Amino acid sequence: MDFTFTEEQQLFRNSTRRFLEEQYAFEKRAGVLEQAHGFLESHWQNFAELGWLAMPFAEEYDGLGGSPVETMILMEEMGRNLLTSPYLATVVLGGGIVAEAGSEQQKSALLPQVGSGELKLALAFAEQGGGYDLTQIRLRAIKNDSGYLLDGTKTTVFYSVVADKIIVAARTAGQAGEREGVSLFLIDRDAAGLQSRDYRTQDGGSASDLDFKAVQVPEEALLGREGQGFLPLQRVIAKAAVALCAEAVGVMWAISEQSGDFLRTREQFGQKLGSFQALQHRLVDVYMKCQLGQSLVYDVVCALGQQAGEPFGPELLRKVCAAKYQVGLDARSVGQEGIQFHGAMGMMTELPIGHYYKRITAINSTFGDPRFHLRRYRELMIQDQETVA
Amino acid sequence: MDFTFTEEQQLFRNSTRRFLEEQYAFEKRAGVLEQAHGFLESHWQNFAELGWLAMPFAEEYDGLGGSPVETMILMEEMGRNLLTSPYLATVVLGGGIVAEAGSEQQKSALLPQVGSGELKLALAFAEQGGGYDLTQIRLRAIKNDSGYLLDGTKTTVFYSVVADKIIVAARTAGQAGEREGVSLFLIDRDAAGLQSRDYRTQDGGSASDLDFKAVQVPEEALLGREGQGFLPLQRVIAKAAVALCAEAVGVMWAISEQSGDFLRTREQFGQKLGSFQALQHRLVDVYMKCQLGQSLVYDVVCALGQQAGEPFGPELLRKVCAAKYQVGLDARSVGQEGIQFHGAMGMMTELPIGHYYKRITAINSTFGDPRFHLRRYRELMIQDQETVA
Amino acid sequence: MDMKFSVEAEAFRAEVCDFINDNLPDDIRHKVAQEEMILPREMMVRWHKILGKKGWSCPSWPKDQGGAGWSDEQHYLFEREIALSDAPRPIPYGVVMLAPCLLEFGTQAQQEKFLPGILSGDELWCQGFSEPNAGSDLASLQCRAVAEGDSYIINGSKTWTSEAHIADGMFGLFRTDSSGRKQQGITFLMIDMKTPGISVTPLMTFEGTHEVNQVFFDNVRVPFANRIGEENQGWAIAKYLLGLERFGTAEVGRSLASLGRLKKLAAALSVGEGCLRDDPDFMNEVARVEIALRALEVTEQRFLFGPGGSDAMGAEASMLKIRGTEIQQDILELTHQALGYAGQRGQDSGSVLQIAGITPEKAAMAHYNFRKTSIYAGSNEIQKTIIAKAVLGL
Amino acid sequence: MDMKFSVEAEAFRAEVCDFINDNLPDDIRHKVAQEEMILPREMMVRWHKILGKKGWSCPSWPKDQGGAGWSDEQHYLFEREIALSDAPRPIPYGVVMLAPCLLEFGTQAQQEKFLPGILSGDELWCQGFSEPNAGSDLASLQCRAVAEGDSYIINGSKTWTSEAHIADGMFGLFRTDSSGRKQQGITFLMIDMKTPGISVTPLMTFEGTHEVNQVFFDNVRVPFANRIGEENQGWAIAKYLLGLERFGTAEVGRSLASLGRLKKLAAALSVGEGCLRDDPDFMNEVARVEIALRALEVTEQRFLFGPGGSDAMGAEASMLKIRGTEIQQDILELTHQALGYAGQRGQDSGSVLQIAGITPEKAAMAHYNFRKTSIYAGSNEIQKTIIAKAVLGL
Repeated sequence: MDFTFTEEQQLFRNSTRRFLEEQYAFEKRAGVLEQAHGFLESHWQNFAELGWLAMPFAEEYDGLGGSPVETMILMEEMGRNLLTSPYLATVVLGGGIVAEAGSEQQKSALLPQVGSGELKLALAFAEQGGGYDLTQIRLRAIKNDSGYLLDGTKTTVFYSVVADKIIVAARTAGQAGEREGVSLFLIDRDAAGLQSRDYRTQDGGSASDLDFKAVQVPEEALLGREGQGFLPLQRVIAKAAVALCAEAVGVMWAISEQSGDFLRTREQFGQKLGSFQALQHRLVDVYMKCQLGQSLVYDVVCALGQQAGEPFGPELLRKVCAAKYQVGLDARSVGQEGIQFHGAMGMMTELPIGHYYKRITAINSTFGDPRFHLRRYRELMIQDQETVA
Repeated sequence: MDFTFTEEQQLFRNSTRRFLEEQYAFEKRAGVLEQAHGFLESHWQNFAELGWLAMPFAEEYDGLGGSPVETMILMEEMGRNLLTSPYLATVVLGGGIVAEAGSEQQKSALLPQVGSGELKLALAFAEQGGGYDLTQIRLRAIKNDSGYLLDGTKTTVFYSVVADKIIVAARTAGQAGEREGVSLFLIDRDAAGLQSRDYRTQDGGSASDLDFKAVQVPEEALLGREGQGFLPLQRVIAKAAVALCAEAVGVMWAISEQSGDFLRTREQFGQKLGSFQALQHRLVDVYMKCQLGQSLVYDVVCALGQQAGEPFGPELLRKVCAAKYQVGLDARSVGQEGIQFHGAMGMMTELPIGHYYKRITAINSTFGDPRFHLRRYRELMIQDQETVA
Repeated sequence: MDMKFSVEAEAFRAEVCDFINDNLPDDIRHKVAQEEMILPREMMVRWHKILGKKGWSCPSWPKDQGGAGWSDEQHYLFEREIALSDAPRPIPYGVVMLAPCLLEFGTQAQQEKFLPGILSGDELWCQGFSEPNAGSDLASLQCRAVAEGDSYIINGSKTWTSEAHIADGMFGLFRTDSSGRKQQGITFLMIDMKTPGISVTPLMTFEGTHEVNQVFFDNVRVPFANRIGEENQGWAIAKYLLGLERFGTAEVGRSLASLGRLKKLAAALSVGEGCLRDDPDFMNEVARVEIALRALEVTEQRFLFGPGGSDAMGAEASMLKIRGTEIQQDILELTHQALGYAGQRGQDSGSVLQIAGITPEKAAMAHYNFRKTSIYAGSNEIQKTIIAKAVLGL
Repeated sequence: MDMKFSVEAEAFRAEVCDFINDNLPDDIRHKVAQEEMILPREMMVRWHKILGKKGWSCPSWPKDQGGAGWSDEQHYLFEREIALSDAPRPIPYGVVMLAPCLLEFGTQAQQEKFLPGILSGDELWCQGFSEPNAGSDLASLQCRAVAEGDSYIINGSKTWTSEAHIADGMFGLFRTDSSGRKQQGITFLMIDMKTPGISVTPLMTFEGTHEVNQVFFDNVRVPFANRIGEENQGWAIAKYLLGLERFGTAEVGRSLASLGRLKKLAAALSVGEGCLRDDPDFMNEVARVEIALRALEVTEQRFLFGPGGSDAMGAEASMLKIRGTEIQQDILELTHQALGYAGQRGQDSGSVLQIAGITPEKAAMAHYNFRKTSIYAGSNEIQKTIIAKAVLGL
């Protein structure tokens, strides 16, 4: 049992934090968000140089072979500094699903480009009316002589607007609600018949709704095997959910620390706010939630590392749900407390606190909200007990 | 819209409170609970004289024709003073079901005796394994030449040990889970084949588990019409649930006030406990819960009065669930806070606080706990919306 | 005890309902139904004038000043129906706050000068109370007014001033003496916002709404005639003003309207083969908040119509504010949560998506914007301390 | 980062498991599984002696004094397996509290006189800290010890003294000087409970358990030889003692065992055609507390085995106590709730009903009894204030 980072991990954290604090200090954030897609395109190459983009990929694809611990470190630092970027979309989701589902050839062709920063990806999985259920895929891919013909819609495709290629989860067989018959396709963003409605998101990022009208793709566009896309999709979304939990923990720590600073310095009624016991105890609650959330993220991240390569068993999926539920719930309350601690200042756009809260809200409505994950945890827990009995 | 009590109601509250404060001061309670069934038999006649026992019954049965408001007043005062007695069992449940379901003859024979204190009743409805669902009745009553033959068990029959007669909800047709086929029987407590295992309850009261082994009852034992017992049962349990909510509100106010007294006088670290802001704000939460609980009880009590004689519609049942859910939940947290405010003293049997908490816990596990009532409320709410749509 | 309204009251309610249905413009109703708390000036004034024609724009005023002369029940039912129907809130600062102060403490001349503009809706006011270092602790305010000739010269600033950017006048508290207790030496002044030396800087809330401002005063001259009450006696007026809000702090009607929208949304939102209403975990939350709201509603009615009537209500009113804002926040947050991915759409996403009349990006804005309600008008912490001291004697 | 234990540690864990399985008497296991925190003396001693034969009764002591010489991981795993298996808690006052003080501050003679009885389990101790007016504010204690000849004469009382009715000795804090700061003038003494002038009055908790007592001192003579440390220097020893509890305050193992019972109960409890486990609302609660418990478990492990090891843990430990007691209370309350009507059965109802090994009246007792855990050993409010000051700098 060991909770220390390796020296390399410590160095990675330090370089990440230094870069973010210098380049993404909060004072600069509003300016960055004014860019077309809320993101400084010129920084993508910096991300590559810092090793962020190649970190999770195997060395045979020019990756750095980082473990889930490195992703956790990176996401937590991004959370602390409220970085808005296509990192999750391109590396964790896009690169992740290529690594999970792609053929040797596809991986060799794509992952080095992702790692070097040349290629940006997006993953189109959610559909309007599907809730957070990954089996709710209605977009159809019908096999024909030229490959596949795609028809349907996708919603909230993060950063597809800056992506070169989009991976689409489509149904080649079966019905919405079934795991079988889901296939993954790699398509160009400017494919004929693909219409995109791009918009900015509440947290300053970008997303798109995609409309596939008879989009013809060649057979080679299939990522992995036909009809076998669900398991890789589930794995990638689980990993991405864990990455968001790590980001949320970074956000929570930042709120806790900034609230502490505020309460220690701000005066009201001739006393420091921090001398009021009711606020003291509430900040302690916030602090405890940070610690507990950190623990659940460590728990699932270690389990992810141990299960590398193996199919995700129910025990691991439960840890994902536990983290996404508890961290989501606690981050929400930490965000609300953070605003309240800051009083009217907490509502102002000049302070980070409200922007942290918006990011927490977005995290909670991505890959399943706390309610969704508590239900899934409950179902897995009962299944487990029934299996044992 | 009028929230004032009539002069008679005010007088009734005063006389009730005076009697309880004199005769049931907390210092005397331990002695009373040492009695065989936790109750001073000699006081039953006082209860009759105070008008408690005849209050809810119609004047034609020598009752006082009191409205649900009078029952609320009485139960709230009983809660404040932690009275442990067969009042609920005999008057609200036993007398209540006779009034709801009985024939004219049965009502004329029984209710005056209940009101005068000559007759004590109990209502046997719950069965082990039935949860809080009133349709879960398995005890069978099979018609034969001599009347009915009863076989089965009942659990947690409040104060059946002191009752002269017991009203039993039995199944003359259908299956557990169905509303149809439930019949009510009035039987003597010493009927042949009826075995009783009596025990004291956590809150100082008494209850019994009853075992019916081929208990033969005459046809006249049937209370009301065969197979039509469910609706009266549901109505009486709903009214009794409201009565318990009123009692719980009395308990909550008492805890709130006693906690206030404690915090205002007790010193720690050289200050009054009540000067610590964290405790101040928590006592405010307790106070608000008392007020809100009081409101929900008023809400359902007024609705009960307005719907007298009519079948209970879904709107009224929702108000019952709302009160039993919210008051139960809040009383629980008020009780826990009350203990915590009192520190180690709060754990001592010499103080009322722990005994209030035990009563709250018993109330919450009678006629459905907060979870049960939230579920029922939710179901009724959705039904209502579907009906409108 | 009887929780039904009288036949007369029900007839009045029906009259109010009919009037709103017949007269509330759709564009205004739609904006209010999107939970926009502060409307464009034009809409506020338009609705105010519609009500004015009926004599209902300033109902709580004395009848001879243009008020409606209603009973408590009528006031209650009017505000409730207004809220339930998604009609705009009354114009807060002039009608609800300044006018009663003028009527209580103002001179005849002041009343004659200022009340007609408020009544007609042609003059809007804002409230200059909070300062950068005087929020909850209002008495710490430092913005100075120094007497010179027949006027005060004001220097300093006020902040978090709602609607200062659309107001014609500001009433507020200014420091005229620093020598005694901080509650002393505060003077209540009315200021024409066009006076030279006033500048208004927008303060944007984090979700991107412009409601509040910082107002800077650089040698702003305010005639003595614009002072209400005596110099250094402004604190008493402020306390009177802050005690005015008996009705409506619980915002029960608004919350009922919002909750109704949430329930419709849950029925309309497809999830797989069914809809969100099939999700018992979500509907438990809806049930929970509906019960909480009912408890608050009856509590408000008890406080207003219980023994002693609304006059008996003291610090208890603080609990209506606490629970009212908590419940509003709860409903609007649940609404946003219900929308899932769609709730992430930003303000400029083009409003192409509407579900059961809810525009996701507006639902997000409302969720964020309403976080202010537990902070403004005396934070909920301040309200708890008020109850602890005044009601519980701690 | 790796959350697996080493192969050696796992082997040790297996050894502990096997030992407990082979040696824990059924009657004791059953009593602990009923959530009885304080066992009859005979059971405590019997189990202590069983462990003692293996050299595990006082594992945290130095090896040459009878300790086990384990690593942090071994201590952790031992306590965890003990708890998971429903083996009794270690004898708290002698083994865990007094002995370390004797080893740190006691003389050679004191160690030789008192340690053997603690090690063997033949002498039980109780702790005389709290007084009627000194609970959370321990330094306010007033029970006086006045020097006379070669002894102190003690007058006054101690209260909420756990196990005083079964103890052979009491260690405690007594007031020897009232002139300075209240933390000064406190002396740490060991008292033979058979000394004339001591009387022990049971204090019953509200659910009817006799665990604590009030202990009265009427001219009780305690020889100087029974003083640990110098006169008036007892506060430092008390602080050392209160800082000892690093392991186990979170009670994760016990809560895991209780949670396991709750889950079995939910599966065994019939409700209509199914069982309680079919009720998603109830199972949401179980899931919620299971997740909370896992978060606490990992947090404890991080604090113990993170950078710096357990020595790096300071006021953070307070959070283990807060969350640990909250979660225990939560599980035991849910267990009681699950039982429904059956949970109303009183202590003397004859124990005829058992469901999945749970006796309803014991479940009720446990629910009530464990309300004490958020009060004792420094109430959770005190713990929060410790974190606020020491960790958050408020």
